[in-house]
Amino acid sequence: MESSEVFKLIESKYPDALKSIDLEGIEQSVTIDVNSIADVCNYLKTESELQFTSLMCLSGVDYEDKMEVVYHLHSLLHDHRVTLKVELSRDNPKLPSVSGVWKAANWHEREAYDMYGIVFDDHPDLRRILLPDDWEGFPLRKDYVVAEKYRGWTIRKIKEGFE
Amino acid sequence: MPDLKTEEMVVQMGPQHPATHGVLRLEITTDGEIVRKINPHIGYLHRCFEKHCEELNYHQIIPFVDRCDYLAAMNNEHGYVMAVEKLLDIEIPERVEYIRVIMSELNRIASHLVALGTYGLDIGAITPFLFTFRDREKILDLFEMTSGARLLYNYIWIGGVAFDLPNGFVEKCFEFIDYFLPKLKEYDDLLSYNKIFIKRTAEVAIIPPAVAIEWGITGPNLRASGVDWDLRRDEPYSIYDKFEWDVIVADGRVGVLGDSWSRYYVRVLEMEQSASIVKQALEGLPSDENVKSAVPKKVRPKEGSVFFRSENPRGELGYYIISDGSDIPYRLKMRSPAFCNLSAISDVGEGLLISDLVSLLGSIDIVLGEIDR
Amino acid sequence: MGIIENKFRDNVIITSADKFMNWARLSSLWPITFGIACCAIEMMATAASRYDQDRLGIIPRPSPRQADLMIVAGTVTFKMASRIKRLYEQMPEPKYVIAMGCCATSGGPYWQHGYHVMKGVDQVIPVDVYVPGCPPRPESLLEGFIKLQDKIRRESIATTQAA
Amino acid sequence: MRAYFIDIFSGVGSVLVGMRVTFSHLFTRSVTEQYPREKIEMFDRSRNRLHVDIEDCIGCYLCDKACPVDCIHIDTIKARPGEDLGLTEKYEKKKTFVFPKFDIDMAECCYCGLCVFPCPTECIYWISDYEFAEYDRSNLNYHFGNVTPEDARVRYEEAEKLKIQKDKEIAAKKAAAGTEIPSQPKDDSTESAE
Amino acid sequence: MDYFIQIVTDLLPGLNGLPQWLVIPSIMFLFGALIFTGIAIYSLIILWFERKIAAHMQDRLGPMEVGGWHGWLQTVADAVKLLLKEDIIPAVADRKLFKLAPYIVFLAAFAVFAALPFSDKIIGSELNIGIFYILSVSSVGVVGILMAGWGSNNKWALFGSMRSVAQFVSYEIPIGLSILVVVMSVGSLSMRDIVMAQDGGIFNWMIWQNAPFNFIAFLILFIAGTAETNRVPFDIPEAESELVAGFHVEYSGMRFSIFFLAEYANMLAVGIIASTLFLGGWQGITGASSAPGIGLIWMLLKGFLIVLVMIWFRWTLPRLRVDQLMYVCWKVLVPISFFNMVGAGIWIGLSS
Repeated sequence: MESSEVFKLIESKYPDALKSIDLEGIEQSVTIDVNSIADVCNYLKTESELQFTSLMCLSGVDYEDKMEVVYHLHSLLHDHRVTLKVELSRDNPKLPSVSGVWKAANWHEREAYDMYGIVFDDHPDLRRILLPDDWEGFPLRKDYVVAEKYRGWTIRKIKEGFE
Repeated sequence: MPDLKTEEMVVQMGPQHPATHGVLRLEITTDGEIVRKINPHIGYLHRCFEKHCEELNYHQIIPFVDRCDYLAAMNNEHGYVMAVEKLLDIEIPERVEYIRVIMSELNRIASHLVALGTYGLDIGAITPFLFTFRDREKILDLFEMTSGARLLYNYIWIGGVAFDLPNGFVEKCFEFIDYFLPKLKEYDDLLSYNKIFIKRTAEVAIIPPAVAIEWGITGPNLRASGVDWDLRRDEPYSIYDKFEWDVIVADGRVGVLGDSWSRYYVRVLEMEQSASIVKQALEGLPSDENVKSAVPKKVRPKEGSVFFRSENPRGELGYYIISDGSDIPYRLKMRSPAFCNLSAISDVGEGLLISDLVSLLGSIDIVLGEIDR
Repeated sequence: MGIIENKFRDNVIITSADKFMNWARLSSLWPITFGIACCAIEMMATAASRYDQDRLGIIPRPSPRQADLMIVAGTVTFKMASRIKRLYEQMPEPKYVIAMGCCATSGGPYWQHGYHVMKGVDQVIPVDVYVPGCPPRPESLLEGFIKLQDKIRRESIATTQAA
Repeated sequence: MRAYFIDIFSGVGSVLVGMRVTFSHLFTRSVTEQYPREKIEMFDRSRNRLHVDIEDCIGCYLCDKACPVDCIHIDTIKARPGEDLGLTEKYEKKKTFVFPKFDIDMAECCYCGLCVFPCPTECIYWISDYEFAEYDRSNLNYHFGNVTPEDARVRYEEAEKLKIQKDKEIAAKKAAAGTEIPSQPKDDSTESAE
Repeated sequence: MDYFIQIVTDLLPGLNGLPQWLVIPSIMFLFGALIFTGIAIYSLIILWFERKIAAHMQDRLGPMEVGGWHGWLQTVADAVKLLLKEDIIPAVADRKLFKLAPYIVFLAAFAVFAALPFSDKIIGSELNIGIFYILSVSSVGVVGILMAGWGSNNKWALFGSMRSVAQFVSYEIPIGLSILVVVMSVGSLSMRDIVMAQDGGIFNWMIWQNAPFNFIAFLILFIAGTAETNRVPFDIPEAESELVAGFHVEYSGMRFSIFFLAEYANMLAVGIIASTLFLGGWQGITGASSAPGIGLIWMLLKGFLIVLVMIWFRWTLPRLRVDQLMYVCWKVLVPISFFNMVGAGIWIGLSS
């Protein structure tokens, strides 16, 4: 069933949770309010005719003014897909974790935290997954400046004699 | 005699361990031989792929996409290139589609061969590893003949392919398929139906279908748990719907659905299916079309985002590309299949013996380049 | 390297002892099974039937204690660097290092934007032979072995190796 | 009880089947190519090492722009006004630059071949030499420049003098033209246009 | 042994003047040294042979470049290199245990050769309880491996040595039971008598005697022997892919080569025991031959053949898990060898 119908269903169930719907473009997506994302996802997963049982991808995105978390869901049973977005402030991005709904989200959220600093509350163990634990800064942010040294090794390679 | 003080021991199956298929550290708390808790540490091969995608233009990202899953570089390129083409929505010549399917399926066979060989090593049989790599060399020759490289090709471009097939490729490919199919029988004799191998892998580390879907496991591991889901058939991209082949779902021939043996054997049968796809594609290959006709000079997709998934030998490889109109992607997120397949190990691996944990790790066939990106 | 350090010019005892010991060392180089990334697959292909490094007497050994050659095959990241240092120190003394592939030689394709990539493994351990290529063909790795063997041939017990 | 015996017999049976396979392989020919003795000849497209015919290069920087890793470093000097550098052999294009520095750092190159395609005079191409392992990392950086360092220094000074001279003329013209400022002639300084 | 002493005293007449208490022990020492060099040379040859067979089984060439034709000097180079390596004893290791372990493991493998009859005259010591002595001495190896595992204070080594203790202890029983079958039909424990009983051509070899029972006993002895020497499919103590390198993970250089030597000495010992008990020891195909050298050659040939089958095992079969190892021993080998012994007993009772 088309994602627009899914959006209507979400709107009917959670009227205040829906912030905006974007239907044109290749990918139709709907923006969900921050603190009701967990219930919407739970609803999408457990609702009999929706059955979004598999979270395909959870990615963090950094725009100049806001931070965004994008959920791509897919139902194996009914074979339809939907894209949810959640907008967060840039300086302290926080949102409830969905690892309770899908276990696959556990590592994806840890990666989003590692790369963007997006904090997912009541996540089982939110710590860095890819970078070493004593790494400062969140690399994929647009305003990330690479540190000069890490434990004595120079990070940025100054091409001596080439320039 | 006071009862002996027994406590659990934390063992680091460290970044350098023959069974971890690369640089993965498993922090295992063991009670004797039985594994109580697993805490996987990844990131030892984090090569900042997504940061590179925000600095290089669409053409220049292809060599870096190869290096993510270095065992199935063609499939990675194919997925990435189709995602960008969906963003640009340009038309591709028929011959290019056929060449891409041939290359992807050959690379699937090569990647499964490595998976089988290293899995044999984990269980202790050394000879299958040498046999699978001997047969894989023949595929690498085919790849080097067309693209020039053995492992990381940069061959499938946005809108076309780098070179047309060299003359003599089609005959050599047929020759390879006729050479390869009887070899599968040899693997069966040597490893698949070997009693010790069956004892070591059947009914070991069983992943039920619900747990598989819950953890986002995809690809051969999901089909081995009995879920009949293959992107090439259920969400047909490229020209996979033109060929008849069947999706291999484990039938519990030996042991139970979802155990290590069925994960292993699904890959053996899948190689057969891939060989038949390559054969059908070679027969139907349209000729004399310029393969680089649709390659755009400057790739500047309009504003917007796309999420495209393709079937990688390890599972469902997704690309989420957000473009802001310039020739450099604003954000590229790669949903790597091995990342989700590995995340299930902390849940499935509990209660196993150490040798079974090694068998589980070998059967889910992880590649660290793709997990750490 | 011992009490007879730089005390002797080349006389017949030292040179023949050198020749014999160097011959023994170079004809049985045992690398650790220690692959990091794509170059590890080419290292396995060199061990496989078509190129067969066993012809030169090279058997991969799992434990660093029994190995005397470390092939750094793949991208060295900062999180991995301390592990490599420890592995290198665990190896018994006459030990050699081959930096296989551009990533181990100088950070390779990741030298510019790779914030987590070590720009060349020689910041961590001394390297004897650099094998370029991304990934290098099995023949290039075999040629790297031969170059290393030439280097061992020129060693002498009476003088410390040239740095 | 029956399963117990079937288990043993099928076990022994499969062990013997496996041993038959390996025994039969004792007599099949080995597929090894003994590298140092017999060197297999390369496919013509195989990408082993980059080489540049500097004589054909027209200094268009296209390969430098196409390289995803920026491992090609080119430094060009415009030819002296009167000097005629002749034509490139292949494509009869007028050569206008001299190269004090044309380095390809093979230790950073990712061997992807993106630089070979855009070259108009096809002067950068792959050669089938894969035996260039080194003891010292710096000589993995291949220099293809065709001008000796002193000659380069001489040409730099000339270019410098030329530039100062041109600036003086512009300043003089501007001073002469008084208030209205003529449009700045596009001085395509082709110093190291990175 | 007295034949050997007699040969030596003939060769060196000057020895008669020296007191007996000096001459005999020195000749015994000479015999021991001869056996030691024999084992060392044999294991160098068999190691090279194993790498060549493994290579050809895998369609590749094996050692070629070292030392001329087909790399025949390869294992010599390996041995010399191992001797030249730095000798690392981990700081946290228990030094005494760590240093002593390889020698105890080698001692166990080496002591077995004292009682093995190489030919009718060349025999270490004609014990009338030969086979009993061999069984008891070979189980000292377990202590060495346990010391190695515990001494190197490394988790993987600990796992490896725990597994090897379980394996050794449990596989002693099938070996013992299958040897009993032979001892019953021969009636004496001494190795010479066992070989003498198999005199006269290939059809009097013990393996064909009392129909199926001896053949099954031979198979069980062979399988349990592979388990004793930690060879695939029972090489769990040094399982490369699971426990990095099992109990000898912390050993480098000289000590590691002694472990290697002990493993190959053990393999040869199992080969010779199996051929003495079942394949007629130094008896040729057509019965015992008079010339002393021929017996020795026959004996080594049979031992070599059995070692070849063990090598063939290694490059075909995967590895068993620890609990399956125990299952195979206690649920399969022990009951079968027990009923086999009872059957053989009844058969001997009836036929005598």
